[in-house]
Amino acid sequence: MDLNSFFLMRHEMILLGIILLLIVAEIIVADNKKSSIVNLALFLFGIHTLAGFFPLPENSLFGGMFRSNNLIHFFKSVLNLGVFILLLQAADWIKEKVVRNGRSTEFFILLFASLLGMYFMISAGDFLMFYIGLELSTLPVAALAAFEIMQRKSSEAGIKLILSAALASGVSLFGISMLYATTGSIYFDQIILGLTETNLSILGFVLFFTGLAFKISLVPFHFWTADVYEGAPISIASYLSVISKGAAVFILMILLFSVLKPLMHIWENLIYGIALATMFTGNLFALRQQNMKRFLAFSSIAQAGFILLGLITGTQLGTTTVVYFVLIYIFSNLAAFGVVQAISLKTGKENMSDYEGLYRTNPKLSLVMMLALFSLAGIPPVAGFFGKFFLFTAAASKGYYLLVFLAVVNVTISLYYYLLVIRAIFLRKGTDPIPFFKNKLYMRLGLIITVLGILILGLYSPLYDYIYQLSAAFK
Amino acid sequence: MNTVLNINNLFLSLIPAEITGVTKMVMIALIYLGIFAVLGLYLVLLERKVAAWFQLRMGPNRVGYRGLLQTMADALKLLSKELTGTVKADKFLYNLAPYFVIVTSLMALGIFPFTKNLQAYDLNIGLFFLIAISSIGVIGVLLGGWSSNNKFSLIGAMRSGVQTISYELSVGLSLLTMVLLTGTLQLSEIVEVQKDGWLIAQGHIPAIIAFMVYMIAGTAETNRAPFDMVEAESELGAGFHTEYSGMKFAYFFLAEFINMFIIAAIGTTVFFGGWLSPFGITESLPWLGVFWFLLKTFLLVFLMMWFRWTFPRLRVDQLLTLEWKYLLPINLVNIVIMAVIVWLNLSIQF
Amino acid sequence: MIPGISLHEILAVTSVLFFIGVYGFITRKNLISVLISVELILNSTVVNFVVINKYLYPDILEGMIFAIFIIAVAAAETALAVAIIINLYRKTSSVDIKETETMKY
Amino acid sequence: MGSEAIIVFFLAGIVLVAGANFLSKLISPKSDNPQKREPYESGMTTIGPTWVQFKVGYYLFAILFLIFDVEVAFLVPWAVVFGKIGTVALLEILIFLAILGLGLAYAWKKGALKWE
Amino acid sequence: MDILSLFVIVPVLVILALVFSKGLKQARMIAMCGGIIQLGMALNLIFAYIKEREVNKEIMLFTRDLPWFEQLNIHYSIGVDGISVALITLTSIVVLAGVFISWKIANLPREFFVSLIVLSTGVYGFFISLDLFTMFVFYEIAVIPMYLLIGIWGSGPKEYSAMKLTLMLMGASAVLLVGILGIYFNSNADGGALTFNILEIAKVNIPFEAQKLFFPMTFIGFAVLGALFPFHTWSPDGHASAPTAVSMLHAGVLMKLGGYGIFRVAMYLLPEGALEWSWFFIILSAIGVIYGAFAALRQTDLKYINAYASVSHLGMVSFALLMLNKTAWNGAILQSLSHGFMTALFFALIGMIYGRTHTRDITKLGGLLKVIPFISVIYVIAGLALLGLPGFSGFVAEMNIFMGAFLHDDMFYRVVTIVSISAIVVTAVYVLRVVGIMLMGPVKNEAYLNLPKATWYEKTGVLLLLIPIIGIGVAPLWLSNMILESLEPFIQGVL
Repeated sequence: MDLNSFFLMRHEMILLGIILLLIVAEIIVADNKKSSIVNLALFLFGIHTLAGFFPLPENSLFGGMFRSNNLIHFFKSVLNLGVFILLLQAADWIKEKVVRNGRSTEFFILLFASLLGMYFMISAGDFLMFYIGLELSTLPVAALAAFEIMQRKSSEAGIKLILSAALASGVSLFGISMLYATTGSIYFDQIILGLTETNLSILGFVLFFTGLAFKISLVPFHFWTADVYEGAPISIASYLSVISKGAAVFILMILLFSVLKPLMHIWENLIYGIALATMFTGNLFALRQQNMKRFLAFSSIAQAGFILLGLITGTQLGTTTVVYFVLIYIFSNLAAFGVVQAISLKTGKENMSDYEGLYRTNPKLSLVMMLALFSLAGIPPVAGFFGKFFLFTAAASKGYYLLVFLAVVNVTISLYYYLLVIRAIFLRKGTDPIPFFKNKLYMRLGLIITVLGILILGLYSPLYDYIYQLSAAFK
Repeated sequence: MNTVLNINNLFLSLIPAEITGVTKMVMIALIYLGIFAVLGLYLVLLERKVAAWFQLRMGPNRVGYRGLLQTMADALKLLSKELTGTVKADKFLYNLAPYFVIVTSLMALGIFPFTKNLQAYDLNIGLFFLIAISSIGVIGVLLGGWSSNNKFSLIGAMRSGVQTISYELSVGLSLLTMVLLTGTLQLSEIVEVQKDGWLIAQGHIPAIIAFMVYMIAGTAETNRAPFDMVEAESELGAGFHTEYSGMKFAYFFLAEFINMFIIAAIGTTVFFGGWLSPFGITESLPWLGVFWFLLKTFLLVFLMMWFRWTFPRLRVDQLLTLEWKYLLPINLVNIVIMAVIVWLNLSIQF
Repeated sequence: MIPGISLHEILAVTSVLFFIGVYGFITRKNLISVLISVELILNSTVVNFVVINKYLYPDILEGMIFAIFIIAVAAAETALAVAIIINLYRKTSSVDIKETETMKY
Repeated sequence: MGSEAIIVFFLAGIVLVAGANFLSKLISPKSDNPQKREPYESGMTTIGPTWVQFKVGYYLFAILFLIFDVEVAFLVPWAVVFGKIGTVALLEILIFLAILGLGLAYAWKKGALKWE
Repeated sequence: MDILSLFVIVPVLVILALVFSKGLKQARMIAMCGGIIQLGMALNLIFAYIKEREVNKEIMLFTRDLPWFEQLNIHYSIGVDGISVALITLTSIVVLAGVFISWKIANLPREFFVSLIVLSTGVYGFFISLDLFTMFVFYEIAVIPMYLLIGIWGSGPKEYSAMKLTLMLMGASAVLLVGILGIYFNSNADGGALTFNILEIAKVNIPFEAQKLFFPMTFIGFAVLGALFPFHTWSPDGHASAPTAVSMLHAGVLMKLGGYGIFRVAMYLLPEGALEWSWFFIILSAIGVIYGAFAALRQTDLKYINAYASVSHLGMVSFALLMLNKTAWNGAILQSLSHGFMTALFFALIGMIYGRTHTRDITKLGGLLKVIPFISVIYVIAGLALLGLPGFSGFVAEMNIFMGAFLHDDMFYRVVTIVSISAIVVTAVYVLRVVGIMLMGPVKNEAYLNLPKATWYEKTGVLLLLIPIIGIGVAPLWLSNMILESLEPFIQGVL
């Protein structure tokens, strides 16, 4: 451990420092001044986000357990940005609802701890670090899902999340133990050398895959998703669908493209099937949802299916498109959740029918929602279109035209239910529309950033090229 | 030493080679059962005697010479008592509970080095094993209390649970403090390290703190007064074993005393050099190690009895406060101090 | 390494344990039982790691270390799960799994 | 004697309990009446169910224990090899214990250690 | 600033101006100014094009190429030939007319004009794109505002129609996307780099197998927008529910995207695939022509009549395109233009009639010629143009189409051509039927006697559309020449 390696873990170190600082703050700050901690946390995390963008050397630590390169740094910064937006959107909720219960700091501590877990997960150089990261990123979220202790739904969400997470990680570990048995190591570098296609290694891979499939909520490991999203506080649903999923996709991609490359034509087929199942299930179930959170849950399941189209390639193009899509997806979904949160905070309404006539009372929010949904659906000129198009390009580059076709059919299906929301907001007048309200500064800031992201990310192409250069690490 | 080996060889020569292993095992099991029974019975007697001594009484003095056979008689009495139990109890768990307490204490007892090489099994993670196995006993208590379907039992069992697990932390941490000095978990090696001075002397101040914490926590872990909220005769009837009678009660009773012995024995092994004689005076006679070991252990046992008849019972909140707000932080700091001492090589070697 | 017991036998046991866990997870009606089933799964993997390490690759203790971490994480998981179950119990006075079905489809 | 000693002691314990139970069954008297089978409650008839809801404090301490006990489990290997590693181990454990201590302080502040 | 990018930039500026406008008056003034500027730009483009064409013999003029996503070789690449110029002009005229027709829009006027102009941006962008990706982007931009336009300002079962329209068109783009990606990943068949650029792909000999696979996808993808027979069902419902200006823009312009796309992408880039599949799509188109005409005959709702007429006429466009010869193609382009103007005019008139009588059912209307003479006269003129009376644009277009179609000496082609021509008769029947029932005869409803006369803005809008119809009909040659010149590269490439 010298200074250099300390820098290599800059993201982790700073975030850990923030967490500890917040715990200290929680201990020493008097109860009636707790709301200042919200500002403190936002401030600290904002600095952390900015600091994350500075370039770092590429290297590995702890004998290869922790490794880092520019793509990983970039992705951590992306996650930071996402969390920062999320915090901005959550700040009002925390100030109005949580501080009173005296648990505002815990929200930040748990959230940051989970983020820390994701850092470790995506920086993992061996399965141990990966596993610890995975769990560290899941467990605090389960606590957060059960955060509204006075509501039964919240507890249910928490228990569902943690039990399914535990099952998935258990199954995944069993798979890892098989991979360990075949290759004799848990280090990625060693595993690449030793991995061959044997029955044991294939079984191990498939079992291992479930763990991440759970986190990305791929079919058939998606059962928890909708319930947890519905029961959990909106910020957490948003966190699960955006940050958590993004990080899991990223590490899955790294693993598939580097460590598990020898098993490529096993996982190609696996992902092909799962991608189809996920897209269709997510979309078809989303059709009938009335609750906005559940709606977005199934929509995010479907989006995960689309992401797999980029994963199936195993090429640099695939890496780029996946990272690019996830980046866009973060902004789009955060915008959608942000609007849901703003409305829920002010009125407590979460159903699609409550949104009827929203445009006439709250045009700005409605437009944000429209942009977000169009971005999710993949309608130009907003960013989502570009993300999806490139994913399809990636899949087509390997000749999966049928898959691309079915995926685009799914885009059409998804457009249907996104339009249902648009219909409620714009087309309907509504018997009891949500009255006009003004958002507070943080929420507005959070929404503005997402809207800027949605509008700019797609059209601004140097970003794509930048990611492409970074992706050279995982060809 | 040689004597022990010779005895061993003598046994081995008496029996056919092909059944050596099994026979040996049975022999050992029998020996330990014997030790177990004798220890259990006479620790009870010792307790009563000590109590009497503190209270300026005679104590048991009718059965046998100065009451030496008193506990034998008690045991017989318990054996011949009717086994009652409520219909509402969860029968399976109710009957299972005694097994837990007895088996764990027997297993813990099994790995002590009474003297050099006189040890049933020299486990390389001995200390760890001891900490682990001693915490299983609480499951028996919990099961017994819960399955009895009796409010007193339930409250007693819950108290026992919270108390045992709390103090287990301190036991573990204070022993780990000493592991820093020894660098091994194997009991025999821990003792060997102390050839240069018992650990309580080697580690001077932190070791003394660790020992004090250990004794307090150990006493609490065995649910003995002043930490006997579990039984708390005056408030809970008899606590978790209210519904147990006859032999079934005796198991809990027995296990409690054996556990006391085990705690003392661990203390002896880790802090006071196990079988080693003070200043190496009897090093030429290894088998005297048994004597030294037992002497030290019984001194510690006496210490624990002394506690019992000196301190008043704590309330639950006091008990938990003591552990979580005093012992645990002290322990955490202590372990760091000890680490610094080891790092700076400040430990005292004779 | 235990003489007389081969790797395959132990792995068979852990596999059985694993599937008992999965089966329990699916069929049990009590949240605590479900939690215990999960612990079974985790424990089977712990044994797997230790045994594979010991039998196949005894030189480097990767599997052992992994096992320790699994235990630690499992403990955290259990602590959290129990906490949430208690909270749920306060609402519903039951730890039955069907109490968690207010949200469906 | 190898590791089978553990099994031997385990079996011995079982034999002891089972044997004594058996012996006791043989020689103990048997009589029955309904009162005898009631749970003991200082001579009163029991009121209400016995398996009642508990103070959450017990679970709180159980969870605290779980966390700290696992930390102890991590300290064990560290303590064993501390002498051989030295400075780095000291630094790392300082960080480890600092975080652990912070956790304890947090629990303290939050009133988790208070028995009401 | 280059002359073509302005067609994207100006609408965007207009949208920005609209966002900050307040009330109906400001909004429609801004929209009108924007429309007039665009019309000016379009006319300017025609003259500039003709001037440039004399000296420059490139396939595309005014080209501009900016790298966008360099990694995937995606460029913002624009340029026009005679066909695009004509269609751009069509668009600008219809948009301006649409603004006039929507002069009194009451409900959320600002949003209405914004959506309308977003739509027109997509159309302009589509016509000027030379890059498949850019083209696809603009295509989708053009499709989506339809949902809001129909859903918010429409009438009847508007939510259903809007949803159906949007989903069918998006479904079509699903097929199209696969086709485009297929073309893209085969564009390195000659060893070059992968590219989306149409001109460069045209030089590549895409393998026959790929052409065979991707031609139908690309074709169907565009043809759905062009209301190809089995995929036309969105169009009558959509048109019927849409507000007037949207129907105009949609039938007049947006549906032309389909024909244009078929021509520029499917046939130009995949000629062998086109040859292979032409028989199949010719049959579909011919059915569409006949079916549309007969369906129009059966309807009593004015908008449905017109919508089915569109199906029939656009069927003729794709029919002509598939005939694969110069004359037929020329006719197809002319038909696109003429149908664009005519159908926009029709919808405008229907909108006016509906706005006055509040019904579109021809059986309830009658004798309108007496009460609203201006509108009725224009309706008659438009009807005559639609049935292909010489002197109007429809005649020129259909003449060219059937001439070209009959040039084939293959039996199959002749048979389908004859069958399709019979649709002209049916067209005459349904046009005259409407005129007879609705305009002639006694006034059926007392209330209709007091119908207001056409206002100045309505007249302006109608005349804007009428002038080109007559213009093309009377002097088709300059337009034909412009188109025929531009057809040269296609003829070289495809035939």
